[in-house]
Amino acid sequence: MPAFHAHVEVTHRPGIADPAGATVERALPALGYTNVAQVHIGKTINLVVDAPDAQSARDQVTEMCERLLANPVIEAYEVVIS
Amino acid sequence: MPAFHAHVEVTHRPGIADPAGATVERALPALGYTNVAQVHIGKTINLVVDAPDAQSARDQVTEMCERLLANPVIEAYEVVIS
Amino acid sequence: MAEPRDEQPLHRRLGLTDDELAAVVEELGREPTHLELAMYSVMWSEHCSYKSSRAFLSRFPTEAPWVLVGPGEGAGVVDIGDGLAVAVRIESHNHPSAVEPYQGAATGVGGIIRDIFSMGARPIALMDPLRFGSLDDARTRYLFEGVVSGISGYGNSVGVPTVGGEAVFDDTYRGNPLVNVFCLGILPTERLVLARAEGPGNLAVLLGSSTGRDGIGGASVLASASFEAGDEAKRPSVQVGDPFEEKRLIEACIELVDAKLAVGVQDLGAAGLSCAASETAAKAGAGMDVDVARVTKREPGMNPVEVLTSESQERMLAIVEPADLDAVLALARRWEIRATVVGRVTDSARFRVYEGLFDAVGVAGENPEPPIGDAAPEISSDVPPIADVPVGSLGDGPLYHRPFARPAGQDVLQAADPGPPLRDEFPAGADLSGELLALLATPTIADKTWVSRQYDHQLFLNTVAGPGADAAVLRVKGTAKALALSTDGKARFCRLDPRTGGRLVVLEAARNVACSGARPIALVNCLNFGNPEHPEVMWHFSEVVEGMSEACEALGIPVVGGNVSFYNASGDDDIDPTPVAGVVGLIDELRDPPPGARLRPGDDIVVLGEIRPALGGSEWAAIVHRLDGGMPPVADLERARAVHELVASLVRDRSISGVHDVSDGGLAVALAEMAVAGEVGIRVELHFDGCTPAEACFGEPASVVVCAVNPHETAAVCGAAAAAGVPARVVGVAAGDRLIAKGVFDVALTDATHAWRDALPALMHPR
Amino acid sequence: MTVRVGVVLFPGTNCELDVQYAVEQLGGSAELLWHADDTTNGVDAIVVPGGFAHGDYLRTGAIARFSPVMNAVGEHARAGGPVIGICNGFQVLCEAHLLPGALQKNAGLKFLCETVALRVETVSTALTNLARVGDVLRVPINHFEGNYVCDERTLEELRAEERVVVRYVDNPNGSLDDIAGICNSEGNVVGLMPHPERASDALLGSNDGVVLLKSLLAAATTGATMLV
Ligand SMILES: Nc1ncnc2c1ncn2[C@@H]1O[C@H](COP(=O)(O)OP(=O)(O)O)[C@@H](O)[C@H]1O
Ligand SMILES: [Mg+2]
Repeated sequence: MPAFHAHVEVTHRPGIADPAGATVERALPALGYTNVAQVHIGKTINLVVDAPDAQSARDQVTEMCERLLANPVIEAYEVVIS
Repeated sequence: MPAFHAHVEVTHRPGIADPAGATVERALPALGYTNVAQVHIGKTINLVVDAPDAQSARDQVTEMCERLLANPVIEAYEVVIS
Repeated sequence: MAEPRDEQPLHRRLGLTDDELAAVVEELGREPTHLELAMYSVMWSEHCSYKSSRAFLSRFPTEAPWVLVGPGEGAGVVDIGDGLAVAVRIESHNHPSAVEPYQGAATGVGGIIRDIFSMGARPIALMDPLRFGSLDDARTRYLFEGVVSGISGYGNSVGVPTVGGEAVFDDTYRGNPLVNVFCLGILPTERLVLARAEGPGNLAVLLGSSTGRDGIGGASVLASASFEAGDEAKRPSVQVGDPFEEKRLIEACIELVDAKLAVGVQDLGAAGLSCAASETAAKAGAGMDVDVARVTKREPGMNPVEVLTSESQERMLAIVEPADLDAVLALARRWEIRATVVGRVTDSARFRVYEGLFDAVGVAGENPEPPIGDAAPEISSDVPPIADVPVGSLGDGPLYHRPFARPAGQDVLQAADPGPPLRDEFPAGADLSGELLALLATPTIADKTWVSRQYDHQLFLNTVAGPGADAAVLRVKGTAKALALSTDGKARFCRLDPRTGGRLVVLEAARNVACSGARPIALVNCLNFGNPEHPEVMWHFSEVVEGMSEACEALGIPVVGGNVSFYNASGDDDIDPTPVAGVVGLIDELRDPPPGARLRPGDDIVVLGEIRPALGGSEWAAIVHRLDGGMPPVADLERARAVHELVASLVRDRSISGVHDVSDGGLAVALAEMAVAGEVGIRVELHFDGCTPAEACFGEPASVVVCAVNPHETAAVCGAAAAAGVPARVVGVAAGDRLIAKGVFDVALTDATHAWRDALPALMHPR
Repeated sequence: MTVRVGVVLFPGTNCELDVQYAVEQLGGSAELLWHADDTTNGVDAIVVPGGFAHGDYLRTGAIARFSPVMNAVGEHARAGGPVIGICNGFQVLCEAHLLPGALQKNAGLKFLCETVALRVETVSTALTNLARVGDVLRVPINHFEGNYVCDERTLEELRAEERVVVRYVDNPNGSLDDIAGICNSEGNVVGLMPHPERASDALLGSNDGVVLLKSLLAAATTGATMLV
């Protein structure tokens, strides 16, 4: 079975606070960056999955996101298969 | 000054252990995913930066990565400006 | 050196001198193979072989009836009665932390914990004596923040509480922070297990993480040559800690030993598998064969040199009888840790490395696959070894008697007594209020809650006194007993006079322990020094060891372990000699919490011990007024013993309601700290013969302790002091909302509290 | 007869022995429930204790919720049996959808180990049935991810149904609406970040947590009946 490379980006759902992003945003001016805004910090998960075709690879990874890789309560995710 | 959107992806340098990725990889078979390998977990930072032009936006964000956003000793990073 | 590194012969590139190579050739009777050379180079590095320090360390007193295991093992072990023993050890991770503060500190914690559970003990407490440059430097703040996060991130997750430590700030550590970690474990005495590979035919099982290229020549190389922080060339050796792996290793290894499934256990630390496998065999007077093909590699294409010298974290070696292998593998499966037979004990008295031997001859196997073949067939010798050395030779490296010499400038340094200039600037009658507030706000003295709140210091429900107390106090569940722990070091005293400084370091740690009502039963030391090729450094070293030994003898404390870290310097500036002492004290019966360093309204304030001029190396002279010179405080060992025993007994029968020893910042700071903790002011008179008010307030004489005493008890306490031959003076009372020393200082309690509490957060989060 | 409390043990859990000790000090009996076994051994109450299950990797509780034992815990909860999640256990219960919302990194991005003041907000739960509304308890917190979040609707629901069990008097971590602990609509499943077992002995500084652990034992004896 061919192997596909999956790139998952997990971000906060709009409206859900992002403490990490906020903290970094607060830290930047002290380093002299007064021109930065809307800092958001997310996660990436890269993995290799064996699947008959790209579509079923995407479906499986999407399912992994729903079940494990992301928490739909607070997070959104995006899957890129290559 | 125009505002640029910067997307930073931070990953482990090759050869540097990634315990989080390894742990997720170990957990997946129990969920029925026996066809997944090479799981690596990284970080993304999205931010908006005011700069005269794309190049100087890139330079500034790269500098932020070196100083704060990434840990160059063990992490590699990639900056995309749009 | 002139020659660029890569044009040098292999042995030099690996850090071996020409003489050391010659010794290897003589040992083998032939030229070493590349693998052999690599193993000798790591095993004979300063870090692993103690080649510069061994000659001196034998000076330490190590005997006491309750000592079960002294120096030279993974950890020292002492009997505390009730069928229990404690294992203690202290280690440095200075250089890795200078390169990558978070991971450097984290892996330091991981390493010291493995030393403890390799003895069969459950690690129950960490302490982290830390030293950095001054916090106005951004890089230093980055290092401090990173190190604290690393200890927090690893220690909390692996499940060992950090119950105390130190955070000292002095320019001498600017380019070279000191990250020492102390760990204590507890075990039923009969569970004690040593790192011995007994019994030919027994199997060496590698437990835990896979073996990667991370940390190739890591700790040993990093810790064995001076370098500039951030040095590119060192980066490949940066290791990432995995506290989750280590947590499972702890549980698995303790179960293993409990079930008597291991003949011996050894952690893999510096020099990795070559050290663990050869050392366990050498100590048992046996031999060891290792098959690199059996080692699980994290990356493809790793060669035997990399596998044998890798310092990948979270790995242990267990020596197992073939009959027990299945049980061991099952236990490993249950805890989801990798377990692989990588070696077997022989009677050859040689350490041999093979590639692909075990499968060929069917040595039993690996988890998760079930073991294959017969556990102990005769090894057919048609597979040639790729390394074959006398088993003891790796462990017994060269012994150097480095030249040592008193620094040329020592007399000048000692003559530069800060007393006279400070007496001129602050004569009797001068208002010292501002000086007191300034001292309370120096990072070394200021409240360390910013650090300790990042550490789980309560896990296991033992912590009776945690961060903030003179000594951490841990109850021992199932008994009436408790343990008291303190780590201390004072480099400036050691630089001014290393012999006296060495004594003072031991005295302070023992004094802190006494303040919790404990009697000292063991000491471990971490000796952080500069470049041992500098005769001045070796002089400092020998004098410090002598001074510490004298103090230990006088107080009857056995030294049960230690660690030496040389090459602490940036460029050619060696750090001040920095011995750190970790003292373990035993409280035979603990019913309620010790009084602690606080005042209660209405208490009399009694000073035990002798206040005399002692500004040399003090925080006030050296840090606030930048007058670094003179002589350190007098270290009267007999007086110290008397004071410690007196204080411990007063605490034991609770005849005092609060107690705090005088250390950094002197008497005035000790009083202020007790007032802040008790949320009550003081009214005192600080006139002591032969001292100006400033000397009485801010000098740091040894063996002085402040007690808060219920007025009904005051006479009795002073009587007890007299009987013990210890000077006692009632200096005033705890009352009101100001700190008032008549004619000396007058500060609002709230101002003192803010100066002390807000200093570190303000420095770390500049607004 | 003594109440049997099951304490769930995942790889990486580290407060299991503390909870066991505290429960036994109060006269209950506590046994460990291994993550890989799909059973609660018929215990009367369950505590999912603190620690770092699976290293907290990926997300706190994300991997642990798939452990076989969590099926049994879920059934126990649906049958009305008391289930308490402490710290990491709270995070696991959220991931397992036995409680709504999630716990994020503390505002300020620092681990916090300190004693905080908690206000009891409702007493019809397995954790607070012996306490009084308005009681202020001093109990240690010990977490990096204790910053409670949920969507608007869930928050409205929690408020309307009085399912906020304990609030911080002085919010240490940025939690939404100062939430330190919540419960399900039946009150038999409770999650909180603070550690009652660390406040169960005056020798260690506070025993304000005892009323909470006693409430759990009480809820276990009377079963679901007394709740709501
Ligand atoms: N790095 C640290 N980690 C944990 N606790 C610390 C640290 N630094 C200081 N502390 C705590 O702060 C208190 C004061 O430290 P210190 O001034 O060195 O005490 P002492 O002068 O009694 O030796 C001690 O209880 C110590 O354990
Ligand atoms: Mg002290």
